[in-house]
Parts: sequence; C-alpha cells; structure tokens
Amino acid sequence: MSTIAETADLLPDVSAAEAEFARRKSRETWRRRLLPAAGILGALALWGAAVWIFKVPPFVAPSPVAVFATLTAKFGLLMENLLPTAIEAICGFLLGNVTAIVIATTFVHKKVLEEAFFPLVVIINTIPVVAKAPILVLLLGNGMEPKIAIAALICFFPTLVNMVRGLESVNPQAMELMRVLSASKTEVFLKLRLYNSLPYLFSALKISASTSVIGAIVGEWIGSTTGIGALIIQATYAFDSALLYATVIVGSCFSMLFFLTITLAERLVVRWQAPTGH
Amino acid sequence: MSTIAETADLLPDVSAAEAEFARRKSRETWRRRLLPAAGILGALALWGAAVWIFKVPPFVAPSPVAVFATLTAKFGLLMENLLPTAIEAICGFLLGNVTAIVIATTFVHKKVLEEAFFPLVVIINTIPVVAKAPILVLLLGNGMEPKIAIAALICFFPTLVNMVRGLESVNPQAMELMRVLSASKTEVFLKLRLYNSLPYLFSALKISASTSVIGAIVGEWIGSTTGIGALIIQATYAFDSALLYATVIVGSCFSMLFFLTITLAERLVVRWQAPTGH
Amino acid sequence: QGKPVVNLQLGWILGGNQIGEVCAKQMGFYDQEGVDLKFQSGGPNIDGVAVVAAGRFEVGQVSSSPSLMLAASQDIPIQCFAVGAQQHPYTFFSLKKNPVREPKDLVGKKVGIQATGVILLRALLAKNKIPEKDVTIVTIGADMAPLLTGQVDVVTGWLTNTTALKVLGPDRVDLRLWDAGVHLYALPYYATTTTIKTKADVLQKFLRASGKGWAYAHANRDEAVKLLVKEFPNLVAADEREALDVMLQYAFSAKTGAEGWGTMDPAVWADQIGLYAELGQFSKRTPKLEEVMTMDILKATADGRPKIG
Amino acid sequence: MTAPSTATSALPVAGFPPAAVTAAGEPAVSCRNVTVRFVTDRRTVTALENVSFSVEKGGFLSLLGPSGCGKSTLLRVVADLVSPTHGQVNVLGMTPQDARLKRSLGFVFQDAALLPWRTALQNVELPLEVGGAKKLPSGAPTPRELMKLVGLEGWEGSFPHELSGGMRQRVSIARALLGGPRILLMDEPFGALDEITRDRLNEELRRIWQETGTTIMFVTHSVYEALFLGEQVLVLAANPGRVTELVDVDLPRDRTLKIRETAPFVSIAAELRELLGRGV
Amino acid sequence: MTAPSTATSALPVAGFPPAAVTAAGEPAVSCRNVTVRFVTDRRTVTALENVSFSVEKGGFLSLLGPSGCGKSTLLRVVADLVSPTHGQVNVLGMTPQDARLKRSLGFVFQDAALLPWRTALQNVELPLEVGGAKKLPSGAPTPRELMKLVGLEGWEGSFPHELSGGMRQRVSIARALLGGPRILLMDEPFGALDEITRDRLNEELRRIWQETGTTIMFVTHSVYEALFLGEQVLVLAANPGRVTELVDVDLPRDRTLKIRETAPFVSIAAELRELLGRGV
Ligand SMILES: Nc1ncnc2c1ncn2[C@@H]1O[C@H](COP(=O)(O)OP(=O)(O)OP(=O)(O)O)[C@@H](O)[C@H]1O
Ligand SMILES: Nc1ncnc2c1ncn2[C@@H]1O[C@H](COP(=O)(O)OP(=O)(O)OP(=O)(O)O)[C@@H](O)[C@H]1O
Ligand SMILES: Cc1ncc(C[n+]2csc(CCO)c2C)c(N)n1
Ligand SMILES: [Mg+2]
Ligand SMILES: [Mg+2]
Repeated sequence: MSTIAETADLLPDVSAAEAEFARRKSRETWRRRLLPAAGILGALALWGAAVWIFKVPPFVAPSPVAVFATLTAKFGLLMENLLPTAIEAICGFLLGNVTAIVIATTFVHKKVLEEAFFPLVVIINTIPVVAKAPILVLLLGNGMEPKIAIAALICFFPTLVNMVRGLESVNPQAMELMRVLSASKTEVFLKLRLYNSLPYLFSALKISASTSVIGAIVGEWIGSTTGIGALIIQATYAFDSALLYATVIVGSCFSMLFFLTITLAERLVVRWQAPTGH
Repeated sequence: MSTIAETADLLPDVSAAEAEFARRKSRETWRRRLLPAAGILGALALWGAAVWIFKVPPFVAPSPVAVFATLTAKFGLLMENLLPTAIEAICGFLLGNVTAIVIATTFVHKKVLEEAFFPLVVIINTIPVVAKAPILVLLLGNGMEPKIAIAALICFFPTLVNMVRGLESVNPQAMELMRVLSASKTEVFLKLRLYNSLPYLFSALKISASTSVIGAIVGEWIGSTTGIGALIIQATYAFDSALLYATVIVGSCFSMLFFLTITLAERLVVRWQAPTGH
Repeated sequence: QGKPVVNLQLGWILGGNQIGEVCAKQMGFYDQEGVDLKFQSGGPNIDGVAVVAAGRFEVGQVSSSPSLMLAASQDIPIQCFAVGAQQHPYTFFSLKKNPVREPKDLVGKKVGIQATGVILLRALLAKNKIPEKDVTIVTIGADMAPLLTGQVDVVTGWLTNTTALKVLGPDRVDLRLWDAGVHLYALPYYATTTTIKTKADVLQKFLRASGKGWAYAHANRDEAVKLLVKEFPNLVAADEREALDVMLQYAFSAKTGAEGWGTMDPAVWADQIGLYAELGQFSKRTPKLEEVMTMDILKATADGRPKIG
Repeated sequence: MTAPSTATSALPVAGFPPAAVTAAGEPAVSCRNVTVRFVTDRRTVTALENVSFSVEKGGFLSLLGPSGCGKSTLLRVVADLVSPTHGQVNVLGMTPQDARLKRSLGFVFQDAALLPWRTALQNVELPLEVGGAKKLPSGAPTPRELMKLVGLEGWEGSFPHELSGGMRQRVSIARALLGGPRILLMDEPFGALDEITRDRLNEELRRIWQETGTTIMFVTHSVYEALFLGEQVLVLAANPGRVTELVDVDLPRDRTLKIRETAPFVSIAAELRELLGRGV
Repeated sequence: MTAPSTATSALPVAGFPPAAVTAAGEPAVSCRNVTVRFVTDRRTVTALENVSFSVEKGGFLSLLGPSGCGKSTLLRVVADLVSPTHGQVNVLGMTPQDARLKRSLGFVFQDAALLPWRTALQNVELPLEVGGAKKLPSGAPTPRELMKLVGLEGWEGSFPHELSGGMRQRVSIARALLGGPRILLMDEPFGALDEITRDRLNEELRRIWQETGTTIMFVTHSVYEALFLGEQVLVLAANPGRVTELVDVDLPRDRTLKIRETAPFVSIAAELRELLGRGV
C-alpha cells in the first residue's frame, strides 16, 4: 500500500474526528452550565406554585416574588453581611481542612495514634457549639476568630474521615513499587498517597464547602452584629420572613459558588482518570 | 524427594505459622480495644490538668471530677434523656442515608438529573435549621418526627457526595466486563457499583454516625422537653456547667459507640481487601 | 372524650415560668373547665409564633412582649390576650467592683448582650437620654462568663433565672429594665385573631384554669414545685423552689390584686409600641394597639381569675 | 492442585450451542473498513485504520501483531465496547450491540478483570447472575467443572489478591467459557501461563471449539499458538493499526501438539514471521 | 513509532555500576531454606517450601515453573516485599531490607504497576524523584532514551489508560532499568509483547547485563527465553513451591538469537521441559 495516497486519505479524517471531539466537549460544557440553572429555576417555580396553591401565609414561607423584591431592595445590606461570613467560612474551610489533612497524614503514618485518638476526635466532633462557645470566646475573643474556629471544627471531621481512607487505600502494587525504590515516608506520601487520596479529598472538600458556611453562620449566633448569621437572627426576631429567606438564599448561593469552585478545581487537578461507564 | 518425610516435616510448621497468625490477630484486637481507652483517658487527664494548672473557673470549664460526680449522680436522668435523642439520631441516620443512597443511585444513572439538581441540593443543605423550623413543625408536628427530619437532613449531604463518587468511580475494566455480559443497569448496580462504593459509603456512614447525633440535638432545639438537646439548653441557661459537660459527654459517647458500630460493620462487610501498606 | 384540646406553644423549653399551668394541669383545673391542655415546647431555634399563627396550635406564649409587637407589625394575625409577668424581669447585671446601679452608670461601660437584646439596651439608653456612643455594646451568646472573666462589665438576663444568677455570686448588682423606665411585659399569651373571635370560650376556660393553677402555686409553693418536677423530671426541685418565689413576685402585683392574674394595661402596651416605633424597630409599619393586644378574654374572665397581689 | 497434571478429564460440552447449521462460510463476524481513532486533549491516535475481514461461523481466527497495533481494540469493537469512528461491523448478522445484548459473547480480557470482592468461584459464576441467561443449559460445564478445567480445583474460595498472576488469568478464562458463548473473544488469554498449562489449555480450547462450533477470535503473541489454534491468522501492523494479511491455515482439522513439528506448520510459521517483520 | 523497528541504537551504559570486581562466584543473592506461608482466615498456602539457591554477582538466573509455584513470591522475598516464614536471605551481603534501602534493586512487576496520574515518561522518571539517588550517574541512559529503547518514542505524554497492555509493560521495564540497579528482578517482563519486540528486548537485556555486570533474576514461562538469557535456570515445582533443579546453562557468553537453533540449546531446552513436566 502506498503511504502517500493513504496519508492524503487520512488527514481530513483525523481532523473530522478531532472536530467531532471538540464539538462534543463544548456541548457538554454548555450542558453543565445550563442544567443547574434549569434545576434552580424549576425549584423556584415549584416553591412559587406551592405558596400560591396552598395559600401559604408569608410568616410560614414567603413567596419567591416577595423574597426577590427584598433581595434586590436590600442587596447592599445583604452583600455587606455576606462579606464577614464569607471570610469566616473560607478561613474556617482552609484551617479545618488543612488541620484534617495534617492529622490524617499523622494517623496514616502512626497507626497507633489513629487507634488511640480517632474515637476522641469523634467525641470532640459531637460537642455542640453551645458547649464549646464559652471556651472559644474566652480564648479567641469576640471577633471573627471564634467563628472561624467553629467553621473549621465543623469542616474538620468529614475531611479527616475521608482523607484517612484516601491516604490508606493505596494500590498495594504501587506501594510495593515505592518500597523497592526505597522511597521515604514523605515521598510515598507526596508521590502516591496524596494522589490516591484526591478523589476522597475532593469529596470531603465539597462537603466542607457547604458545611463551612453553616459553621460560620452558627458561629455568628454566639455573638455577632454583622454577617449572614446575625442577619438571620435579626430577621427571625423581627418576623421578617422575606428578609430571612433572602439572607438564607444569599448564604446558600455563596456556599453553592464555593462548591462549584471546588468542583472546577477538581476538574483542573484530576485530569488523568479514564472516563468510566457508558 | 520422598513426599512422606516432607509432609511429616511440614505439618507442625504450618500449624506454627497458623498459631503465629492467630496470635498476631488477637494482639491486634486487644490493641484496638485498649488504645482508644488510653486516648480517652489521656485526654481526660489533660483536661483535668489544664483546669487545675490554669485554675479555670467552673463557669468556663468544670473539672473532670465535678463532671464525673454529676455523671454518676444524675446517671438515671441522663440515660432517660439519651433515649429519645438516640432514637431520633438512629432514625435520622437511617432515613438520611437511605435517601442519600437512593438519590445517589438516581444521579449516577441519570447524569442529567445530577447536573440539574446537585447545586440545588447544595443550596438546600446550607439552609440553617431556624429557617426550616416553622415549616418542619407545621408539617411534622412537635414530636420526634421533625427532629428525625433534621438529623436526616444533616446526614444526607455527606453521604450523597461520597456515594455519587463511589458509585461512579468503578474500574473501567469491570464495567466492560458487565457490558459484555449485557448486565442490566440494576445488575451493574448490585454486582459492581454497590461493592465499589463501599469504602466511600462507610466513610460517609462514619461521618453520619457523628453528625446524626448533632442533628438530633439541634433538632431538639426547635422544641422538646426531653432529650440531650433539651438538657443542654437547660444546663446552658442555668449555667450548670457540670451538667452541661456531663450531658455533652453522654451524647458524645453515644455517637462514639455509633461510630464504632459502623467501623465494626465495615470490618464484617468488607472482607476482601488486600491489606495495604507496611 | 370530646374535650377541646388546647395546645400551648411555648417560646422556650418548659420550666418554672409555666409552673402555674403545670399545677393547673396536674390538679385537674383544665379538666374541670372542660379543656385538655398540651404543652408544646419551643427552644432556641423556634419561637412558635408562626406555628400558632398558621393555626397548628391554639395558644402561644413567648418570652417577651416585643415579639408580639414585631409580629403584628409584620401583619401576622396574632394578639396578646393576657400576660404571665406584670413586669419584665430582664435585668442588667454587674459586679460590685464596677457596679451599674442606675442607667447613667452605664456610661463608659462594656455591655455584653445577645443580638436580640441590643434593642432593649438601646431603649433604655433612649429613655434615659444617654448617647449610644457612650456605651460599648458587645454581642455575646447566652453566657455570663464574659462578666466573670472581665471581658465585659455588664451582662443581661432574667432575674427569675435564679440558678444562673448563683454563678455571679453575692457581689451581683442588678439594674432592672423596668426600673430604668422601659416597661415591657414578659411571658405574654397570644392567639390568632380568629381563635380569639371564634373560640373565645376555649381561651376563657384556658385562662381561668391557668389562673387557678397560679393561685395554687402561690398558696402551695412546695407542692407546686413537686408537681413541676413530676411533670418535667429534668428540673431540680431546690432550684425551682427558689426561683418560684421570685417568679411569683412578677406574676402577681398590685394590679393583679385588683384585676386578677394575667391582667395587663393597654397603656403600657401603647407605651411599648411608641417606644419601639421611636427606635425604628418596625420596618414595615407601626402596629395599632388593637392589633397587638385585646382585653376581650380578660374582661370575659374577670371574675374567674384569682385576685392576688 | 495447582496447575496442569490432574484436571485432564474431557469436559461435557452439551451446554455449548450446536455447531452452525447455517451454510458454511456465512460470517459470524465481519468488519468493513473499520477505523478507530482515540482523540484526547493532547493527541489523536489511530488505533485501527480501514480494517476489513470476516470470520465465518464456527471459525477460529488468530490475531497476530506488534504491541499497540490495535488487537485489543479490534476485539472491543466486535464486543461493542468501542464504537468505530468509521466502517461497518456485523456480528452474527446483527449489530455488535444486539449481539452483545443477546449474550452471544465471551470475552477474556488482557488483564483478568476479576472483581476483588468475589472469590475465584464467585467470579466464574458471575455470568449466571447478570444479563439474560441466568441458568446454565443442562449438561453444560458448571463453574466448578470449569475451575477444574483450568487447573484451579481447590482454589474456589480464594480471593483474587490471594492468587498468582497466572491463576487470575485462568479464573477469567473459566468465566468466559461459562454458558458456552457463540463467539469467544480472547485477548492473550494464555500469556501468563507456563508452557505445560498453556499447551494443555490450547488443546482443550481447540477441542471445545471443534465440539461446539463456537466462533473464536484469539489474540496472541505466539506464532505457534496462533497457528496451532487458528483456521485463519489475521496479521496486523502498527501505526496506524492495519491489516497486513489474512493467512489461511492449511492444516488438518484434528491437530495435536505434535503438529507443531510438522513441515507445513513450520513453513506457515516462517511465513507469518516474515509478515510480522514486514508489517512495521 | 510503536514497536520494534526503529529504536535499535545501542544505549550508553555508563550509568550502570561497573562489572563486579569482587571474586567471581561471590553470591549477589542467596536463599537458604526459605519457606513462605500465607495464612488467611480460610486456608494456609505454602508458596515456597525450603527453597535454597544462590546467584553470583553478575549472574543471570532465569526462573521457570508452573503457574502458582511461587516465582513471584520468590522475587518478592529477595526484594524484601515479603518476609519469609523461615530461612535466610542474603542480598549483596546484606539483609534484603538493607539492599532495598540502598536502592540496589530494580523490579519489573508482573502487572505493570504504573501510577495512573503520571504520563508514561513521568512513570519512567519516578525513581529519580524518590529514594536516595536522585540524580542519574553521568552518561547513564535518560528516561527518554529508555523510552526509546523499549520502542515507545513518541508516547511520552500518554497516560497509562491510553496505552495498550504491551506498551504499559514496556514503560515498567524502562522504569526498572533507570539508574542501573545492581540487581534486576523481572517478573515476566516480556509476557505481553510480540515476538519481534520480545526478541529485540531479549538481546538488549543480555547486552545490558553483559556490559554492566548487573545481577538479574528473570521469571518467564518461555523455556527459550529462560535459556537464551540465563546463565542458570532455576526450575520450580508447585504445591508447595519448591526447587526441582538448578540447571547451569552451558552456552557461550556472547549469544545471538541464532543460538536458539543450535544443538546444545535445543538439548538443554528439552532437558528443562523434562524437568518442568516432572516437577508437578
Ligand atoms: N482509551 C484510549 N485512549 C487513547 N488511546 C488508546 C486508548 N486505547 C487504546 N489506545 C491506543 O490505541 C492503540 C492500540 O491499542 P490496543 O490496546 O488495541 O493495542 P494492542 O494491539 O492490544 O497492543 P498490545 O499487544 O500491547 O496489547 C495504542 O496505540 C494505544 O495507545
Ligand atoms: N497475598 C497472598 N495471600 C495468599 N496467598 C498468596 C498470596 N500471594 C500469593 N499467594 C499464593 O502463593 C502461591 C504462589 O504465588 P506466586 O504469585 O508466587 O506464583 P507465581 O509462581 O508467580 O505464579 P504465576 O506464574 O501464575 O504468576 C499461589 O498459590 C498463591 O495463591
Ligand atoms: C424564660 C426564658 N426565655 C428565653 C430565654 C432566652 N433569652 C435570654 S435573653 C433573651 C432575649 C431577651 O428577651 C432570650 C430570648 C431565657 N434565658 N429564659
Ligand atoms: Mg492488547
Ligand atoms: Mg507470578
């Protein structure tokens, strides 16, 4: 078979396959952008319909229209209050997750520590905020710090559990390879365990993205004048259900953005996996 | 080589190896029992020392001795209040996790639904209890139901995230095998995805075991006169720090037991994994 | 049985503030009136107003009267029909070494207060013409430790909460909100306007029986505490006994001596509404007095309520 | 017992479908101008280019070719695991998808693809638990009999991680044989086996093929194996993967391992080597 | 380019340690009465029973034996991946652990054991990033040169899941060769390769061995390969895994593939077959 004729025959074909690939990719990207919007719009419609059909009084649940009006009317106020909560949530997220990763690393390398302290961590994790609050306020004062601490504490546990699993569940083959290469524990950690744990870690981070915001909000209930949590108390106290819902929505949207950021980060970091399933 | 001589030579040896194996196993079992106790005792000692050295006043943190005295003096009361909370936590755990598993299954089989509704789930997950409380009480009354619902809601999200990942991350080879066998989606799910998701699921269940108890406690704050949560409010507002700590400890110990049960269940279910690491 | 059920939605968990109702229930006063009382607990995460307003439960009680004014201002169709405490026991606590005995002592002090209590402090300052900038407000949780650890100079709480006050020790200095000129009610009873119109008889029965319960508690204090602890075993009898004496000083006053337990004064309500309006607390609109409270049930039960004072 | 010696008893073969009654020469598998391209973000690989061939019903096609020439990909196209970028594929007169859904296929993957949570025996039994046919045809070899056939009697209860590489591969062979598929796709099934086990399984496979009329496509790197087993040998070349030649194996239908030393065998083997060398 | 043809240039070998200067015959690896038992909850498997042998420095030992006879286990014992239940193992005059920690070992695993998040080239480079020696000896073959040696030039950027089975195996061979280990343990490294690539790599391996004095233990199922490569062949039998015989290969040191057709080769091959058949 003559190679020249073949090559001529082949070239448009390859580019056609590549074009098809690119087309499919961009279609997928758009789907990923539009579908969530559709889902959220659908939920809004459902909520509106429920309020309208069952004549739900506004003090039980306001209509989406009223909430939207409040959202636009008090947009400045809401954003002002989002800022401290966002800072607390993000700092708490970072602190909690980094601590969890560090402790998971320790646990994986010193099984004894894991066995001795995991139950203790479970116990600490179940202590409600009210019981920790006096100590936190005493130690950290009345600023953002105790809120960050609470957000961190709430993020900590899921990441710890997932991360320990992710770091431990390495392929035994790969572990043997590392052993033959006489890799140090640090190297095994950096070159093998860390990568292996990424799916678990990103699952945990997705959970954290959502819970750190809750943590910051709950943290604000131990005493704060600004922030989503403070605004929620205020709106609840004043029976301003439209404001309450608007505030909650702002907090939730922030946590969704946070979640999507993590999803995006994962897509950028984890590039090697074979696409699964049909 | 004569086989008879060899066999004679070999038999005691095999039993020796097996005896060694049995010995190692029982040593490990004991370690697993004693180390957590040691960890907890250590933490208690640390707490006691801190209270004593820094002369921490009881309204900030009571000494372990005072708490222990309360624990024994009010043991009956504490157990009475643990019961409803435990029921709520366990029911919420079951409800939340089963729902999460069902929804994760749906998401995995209908990607479109996942893309459309995952962000919505994130939003719902961040709504604080205060905003949901009136609706829950109106729909479910003031009994255990709304508390179970809150515990379920709090369990739901971590399990969903982990479970979607676990069900999706199947080995492509195994997926091809199932395809060749023309396995139905249900069969792929039951024979492949489910097993594959077990490590992720058990991580999620461990997280849930702890958070469902928190959920039940927080749930009791929307109106309950009994339960760990009610006792916590009462102790908090009466500034009875010894009772507060005793109550929190009872709740935490329960959640630790819950956690250990899950760990045990995992050890019974997941028997096939090659031991990893050295 | 066919007896109408009265669900009493509390704003907080059941406790010594409901000792009269507990006694009435245990002594069968509600039975005698032909109603069946059920306590529905509230808590930190719910005040119950929406639940009562939506018609799920018949009667509600909140901790403090401002809740009802604020609810009315948001068009929530509920009205107060009686109050459990004639004066609000809300108090500013300080220590002798740095005391706040009267409003002007607040100048230059750090006041630790819950987010929802800030308005009460502002009302106090307004009443006493103290500029807000002269006082440092620190929002804290439900916790008195900051006073003891020196993080703040003043904390707040209810004088009836005797257990909690023990923590502050003998050096406590009290400044009551009421004495500082801010006149609020505590533990007001409310129901929807519809209930008040259509089921007035049930509310009357409820109120008469509750009054009897409070009278019983007033007369048989040790017995009353026993009944309370029986209904709600989490409570400590000794603490409740101590708290009861204080609580009864608030439940009964000269006015109740004349008009019977549970009475209230429209003028005090009007005063409260005016004060809150002045402070800009009604974001939607200022409620009218008759939207906030009604004397109808009280009038109808004037003879049936114990006149102790 | 581990490997070769004991399990020599011939297997019952009733479970396999009867030898093709249709006109001989009707194709069981045919590909026309099949091209497969893998596009990734970084590069485009042409795994198969313009590949055409057909295997008649009851045929035995060996595939030979350098590493990376698309042998595995070709089997996957036939099994409907990869869709060709171009070209037509026909399996038993159906689309590959229909053939797959009718459970006409057995596939031995290049790596054993055992489920780690199932014991060896449970892995062999998997086809009975999924897909359409949940019962073995009466008289067909049972999972235990197949375990014996591949020399793994006694290892039924072991988990994959407790087996050696060759043992795992044999489990996967037993699994593919279960239920007597009409088309058997085998991707280097005997690669990790010692010569004796391999020879024995070669003979067993040939016997099963003869007695049942199963159509087999068999990837191997051994010219001897390709020739001993196949009625035809498809020689592929790499980069892009393409057909060099389809060689008919003119050897008697009844073969023993001895045939490998006969002159015709040696001469076809030399021809194949020649083709393999040229194809690059 | 995929497979055999192009990458024929001989590699620089300077990076490999100089041929053993110590007295010839001093053992690089020796095992005395090594027994390995795997105990699980269900059963106890004796993978190796009373195995003794030694390989001198710069030696080349081929391991032959039926599937499941403990070949992989034996390599793992030498590499300190499995501790023997009984017996002594000595590697380069040290314990296996010390030898491993001194990075004296290269290991080609039976399944490639590539890290899925690394490209082919990054997988080959892994030994430079971990363990003690983080720099290649000057003049030693670089990762890219080794990729070329195994015929994978052009595939450096591909991830393991984008490679064929044989290509993955070659990546793992290149990785084991990097840095010139003093002892090379190879577990069926060429099992998934076509004959031509395999022959070429056989010759390359033999050349590398000769020029560098590396000690090699090589598991294979091919008697030809065992014989062409090895200076000695250890024949194992299964159940329990034990030594049947250690056969010295009396062939000239300089071998080409042609040697496989010579009389002495054929006769030793027949002897090995005999031993393999008997060992069961
Ligand atoms: N999922 C994939 N993505 C990208 N490229 C792929 C993929 N699968 C296979 N390839 C490429 O297709 C070509 C053919 O691969 P295939 O596995 O069919 O080869 P093979 O003939 O089976 O080789 P071997 O004998 O080594 O197993 C190879 O170059 C490989 O890199
Ligand atoms: N982790 C393990 N647990 C239990 N048994 C094991 C384990 N690893 C190996 N074995 C057993 O040890 C025996 C020898 O295994 P090994 O992998 O060394 O065989 P092999 O000679 O390499 O075989 P093959 O040629 O098939 O790769 C086998 O019977 C196997 O079942
Ligand atoms: C009986 C009673 N009810 C409510 C609270 C909680 N609380 C303390 S201060 C405050 C705001 C001021 O009204 C509230 C709601 C309590 N401690 N005791
Ligand atoms: Mg292949
Ligand atoms: Mg092996």
